[in-house]
Amino acid sequence: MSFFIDENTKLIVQGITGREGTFHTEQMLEYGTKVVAGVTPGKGGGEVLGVPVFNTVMEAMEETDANATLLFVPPKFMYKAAYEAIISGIPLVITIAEGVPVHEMLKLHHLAKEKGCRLIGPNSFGVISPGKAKAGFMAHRIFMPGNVGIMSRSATNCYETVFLLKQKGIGQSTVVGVGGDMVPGSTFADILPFFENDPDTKIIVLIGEIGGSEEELAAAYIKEHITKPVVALIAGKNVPNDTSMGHAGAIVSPDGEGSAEKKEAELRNSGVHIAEGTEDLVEILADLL
Amino acid sequence: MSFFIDENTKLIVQGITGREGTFHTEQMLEYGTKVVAGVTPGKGGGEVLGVPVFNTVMEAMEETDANATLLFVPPKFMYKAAYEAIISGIPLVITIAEGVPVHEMLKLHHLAKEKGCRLIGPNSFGVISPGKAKAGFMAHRIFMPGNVGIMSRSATNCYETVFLLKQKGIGQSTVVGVGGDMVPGSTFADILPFFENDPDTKIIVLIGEIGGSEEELAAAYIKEHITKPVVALIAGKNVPNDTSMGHAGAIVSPDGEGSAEKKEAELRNSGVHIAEGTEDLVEILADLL
Amino acid sequence: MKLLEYKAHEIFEKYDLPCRSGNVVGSMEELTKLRGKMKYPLVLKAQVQTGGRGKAGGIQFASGDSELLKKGKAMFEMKIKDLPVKYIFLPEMIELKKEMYLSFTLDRKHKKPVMIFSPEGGVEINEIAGKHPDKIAKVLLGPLEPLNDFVIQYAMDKTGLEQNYRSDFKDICRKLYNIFIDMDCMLAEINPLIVDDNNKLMALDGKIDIDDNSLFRHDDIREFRDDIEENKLIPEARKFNLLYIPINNEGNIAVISNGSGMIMSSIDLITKRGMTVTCALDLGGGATADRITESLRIAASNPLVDTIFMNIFGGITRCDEIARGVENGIGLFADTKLVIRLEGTNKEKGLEIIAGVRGSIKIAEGLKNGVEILAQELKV
Amino acid sequence: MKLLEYKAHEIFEKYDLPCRSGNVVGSMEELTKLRGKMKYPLVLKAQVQTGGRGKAGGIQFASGDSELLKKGKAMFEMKIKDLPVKYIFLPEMIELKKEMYLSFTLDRKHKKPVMIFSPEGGVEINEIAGKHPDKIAKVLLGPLEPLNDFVIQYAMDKTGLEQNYRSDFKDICRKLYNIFIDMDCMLAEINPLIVDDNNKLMALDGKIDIDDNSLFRHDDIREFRDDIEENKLIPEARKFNLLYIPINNEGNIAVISNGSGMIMSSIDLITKRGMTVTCALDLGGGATADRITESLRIAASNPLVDTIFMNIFGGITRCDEIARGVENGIGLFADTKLVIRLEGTNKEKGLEIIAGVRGSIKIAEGLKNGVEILAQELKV
Repeated sequence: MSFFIDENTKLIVQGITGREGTFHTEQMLEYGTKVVAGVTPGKGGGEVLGVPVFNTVMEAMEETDANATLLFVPPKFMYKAAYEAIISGIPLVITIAEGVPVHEMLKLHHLAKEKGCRLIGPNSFGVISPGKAKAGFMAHRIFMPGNVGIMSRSATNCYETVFLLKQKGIGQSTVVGVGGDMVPGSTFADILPFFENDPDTKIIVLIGEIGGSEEELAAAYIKEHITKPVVALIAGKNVPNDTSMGHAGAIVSPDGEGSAEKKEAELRNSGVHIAEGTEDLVEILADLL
Repeated sequence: MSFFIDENTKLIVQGITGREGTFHTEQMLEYGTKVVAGVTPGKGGGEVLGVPVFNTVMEAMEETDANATLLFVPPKFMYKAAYEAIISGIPLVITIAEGVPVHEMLKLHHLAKEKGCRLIGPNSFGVISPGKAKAGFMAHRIFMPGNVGIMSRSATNCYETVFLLKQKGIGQSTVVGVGGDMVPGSTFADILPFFENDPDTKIIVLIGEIGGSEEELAAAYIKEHITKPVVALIAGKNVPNDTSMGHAGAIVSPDGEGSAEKKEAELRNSGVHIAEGTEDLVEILADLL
Repeated sequence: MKLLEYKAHEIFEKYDLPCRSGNVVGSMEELTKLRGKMKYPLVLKAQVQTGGRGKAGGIQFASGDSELLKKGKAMFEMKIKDLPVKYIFLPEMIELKKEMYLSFTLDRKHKKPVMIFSPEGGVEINEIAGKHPDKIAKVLLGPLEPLNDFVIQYAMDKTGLEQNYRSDFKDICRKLYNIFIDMDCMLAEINPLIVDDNNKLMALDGKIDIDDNSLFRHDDIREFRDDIEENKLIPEARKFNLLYIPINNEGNIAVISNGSGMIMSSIDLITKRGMTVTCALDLGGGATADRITESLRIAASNPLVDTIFMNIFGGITRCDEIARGVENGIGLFADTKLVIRLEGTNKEKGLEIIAGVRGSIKIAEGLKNGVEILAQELKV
Repeated sequence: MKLLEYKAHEIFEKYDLPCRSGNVVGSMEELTKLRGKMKYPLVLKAQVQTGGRGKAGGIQFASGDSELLKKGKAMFEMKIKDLPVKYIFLPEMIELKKEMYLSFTLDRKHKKPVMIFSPEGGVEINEIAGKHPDKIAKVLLGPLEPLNDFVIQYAMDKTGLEQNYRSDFKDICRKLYNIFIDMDCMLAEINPLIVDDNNKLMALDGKIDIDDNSLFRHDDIREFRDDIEENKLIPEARKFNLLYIPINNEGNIAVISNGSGMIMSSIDLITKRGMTVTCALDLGGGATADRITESLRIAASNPLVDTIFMNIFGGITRCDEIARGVENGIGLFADTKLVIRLEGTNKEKGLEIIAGVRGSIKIAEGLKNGVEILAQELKV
């Protein structure tokens, strides 16, 4: 029983009829994820890979008892699709789209909180609990079951870490793509309590990057509430200030707000182990286990 | 330490400059309630009974650390005032106004829940924890400290009960006016857990009436979660169906929904003692104590 | 405030919601003026605030002027469940292919608006729910959100509404919802929502019930309320900020009290003791001498009332003020028995004043005792 | 996307927000045409996407046509922090009684918009906060709520704004907020917000920064972006759905990778090893042969670049596809050294293809090893 998704999760794929949606639905089905419904407005009544397609999330939930949804919806339409999912009362929404307008994400972040919905992403690779289920587009072959819980703003740094872990025979309990956009639906601090309470997780990995203050907020939360060891990597420490990286969220203000130095200092101050890079991260993890 | 208000509560009175607002502020100050601020848009900068008046709830909170607000605002303007209070982030809002449009109350009911605000009323006499503080217009002289917790849709039936209790020397921990309008900010079921967890409360009194389904929802909650004895009175059992009483909420549908029979049956089924009238209620209470 | 059918249609028209239009007449004079101007056949629909008018003869058809006048005259002379027919609505006859049901109302349990749709309509919604449970979509709506398109889509998919009606349906749905919100409705219902000869959707009959507490912002509805109110004691009481509540069409007792809860408690105990309350007056807050006098006068003016039970429990109300109100008004209800229960500041002084008032006044100590005295007085 | 001042003023005018108007010219030809048509004195303001133009001579005054043309010419020939002056904004001089500050921006920590107001303005907000901490109102706004009147009231009360400016201020506040929302702003700032001779409020200078991710719905801003973009590799890369990121004005390494996180990790390790990355290319998802070729070509076309580090970690990416891209493009970057780290499906097949490509290509096993090879190649 993992905390976000597992073998009992009944997943909707919004945008299932699109190229990406169909391809990754097939991947997820292969992995054993219970994809029970697709939603594409205007395509209701059809089927994709044997999965029934509905016009609305409400009908999909009612007909299939779905309890989570994954959005393969372009950034322009993400707001509308996520809004529908949240208002329809589904408890978990995972969004993939990269580059969602920030004002829309401000709204969704708070809407999800107020309606009691767990929103993951956007610009996330999804969530995977290896061996149980995956909801996202991550290359699941590099993941394996184990007791390391990972959450990451970056997909590639996360893959790299998981890949190196595999070479050492270390697996993961749950891996969450927090997403690289400026305003995530769920922050590190929002997700930490789940790892803390998860009996499958022995050690927590936080892969952050420059920009924003999520790592600082996580540090404050860790200090107060987390008893499990935490290892962190902050990417981008050598990127000049005010340089806009591919991740909308990875930008240090001209005044230095969002710098790696501050993040690392605060995490260290909360007892978190700081890694210099992915290979270093894996070394530290192996030592701790 | 009572749960909604006590001697440490710092209260704002919205509408303090009105006739009712000023009169009852004086009464509350006399009773020992810490009324720290008044709010009347356009009257900011002044004073009433030595209490500073502000234009906005935000400024009143910032200047006085107020943590609760009581609205002596006419029903037409109640929505606006309560909306401001909730959005400004105050954790407790008590509203007196009778006959607030029901669509406005639907909004406020959910807004308060989503923003984490405890909304009491409208059409409520307020809240009193005898000997500690009162926030409302109740005639406090008939109340006395004790261990009976009361919540009531009706002010007069509550007064009558408290008056009879006083004759028997029985006091109250906290008395909450749930309010007689159709949509209360907080329902019986919302308030029950506070009484259950309140060390000052030994026994809980629920004074309900015909209409709606709050008593049924309370019965369901009591069955699952309440260990303290509960005594209930349902007023209006001999009022014909579809007759609109003074309380907007006290109306049984033509199809019988909201009838006293159903409410009493469900409460009884949850182990609640049912009283026939206020005098009977007080007899049962005296026996239980 | 339940609107009459013709008033609901007026609102539909204002919102450009397709509906069956028709004239409304309030007198034979107005009806006579329509001679030669109507398209036949048409329907005469008695406008009364009660159900079941069909069985009572409140719906008739006319195929020409003379039939219209004859049936109209009979209808204006008719009473339906004791209510006179003040208005007749005269819509044209319409050929219909299908009857559906659509409404927005309040779900008190969830504190949310609810949209109810069924492509099977024409009868009461409970009946539809019994016969076609799979053909009803009932959706709770967020009071903080607009009517989202996906809600309408869900309702259509769920009930399998035919494709060619969907565009009309969406439009009508949005308009009815706007009425529901803008007009502070407790209920906004179209039943039947019909499909006509040309496959167009149209409201054939509508019910609108408006929240009484919102009438301060709906001037026209407030005027309409006063126009159709049959019980003159209600507006009379309203003038003094009193609430007059008719309880039973029989009985001989009026209850006066300062709060809805106490009125209900009084009725409960009186009824239990085998007596019948015919009406009640709620004084609300601030029971001044003047308002006490007016409430006694109004209660006594109901011809059924021979006994008034006045139950005043005022924490900070001054009992001498109440007593003064009784004293001042005694001439206005001299033939009516009065049982008074008084509680509040200056109680002794109040009782003293009342003791000096001539007339049949009995004093009770508490509610229970008050009901006992009533029973003695009425020899029950 | 930080707009130039004149563009921000255009938006203010569109929203009827009182602001100092003025012509904008993009060439001496346009400036010359204004001869005889201007009211003097006026200001020449160089339009560049950077701060500190005042010190760099980017703000000048002219009292007549000849001075305007002379100073305009000098300004068009000027570079401010390496940026050419493509436009000059020519507002009239204004007498002002008072300078204030107003902005709406994002608070990333709370994920809410924030309104910042101070009746002391004219300098940077941090400076105001230092000097007059009691004269700043900073209010977090609910993203799900409109700009409520009580928020504006609070800001005015809190900072003690004079009564006679309040009506203007409320209006400007609402308009600036509408711009902030409608235009998807990261920042909408008026500084200084001035009081003029007639006690009217007016935006003297404004900054607007628009969310890049929202440009799909702001056609005019997208065009403006392309117009003022100086680095031609950025729009060139955009054509192939690649993201070109200038990192340093010096250095000789280009990093190509398929994700922002991996690019940052690469830069981190390369920098730590004492080398300098001058630019990076983010391939995003779907690294096909064609896009690999284009990315190599674009990176090599930066004259500073002599070495490319390509770090591809694709869980399901096919390495033979990547290798094909390298093979096809080799002619386009023959003089540039290439270090490749490849991970993914068909890795062996990919390495085989690359082994067959002529040119200075080194293969790395993992990121750390890749950085080591880079250091060897560059003899660091």
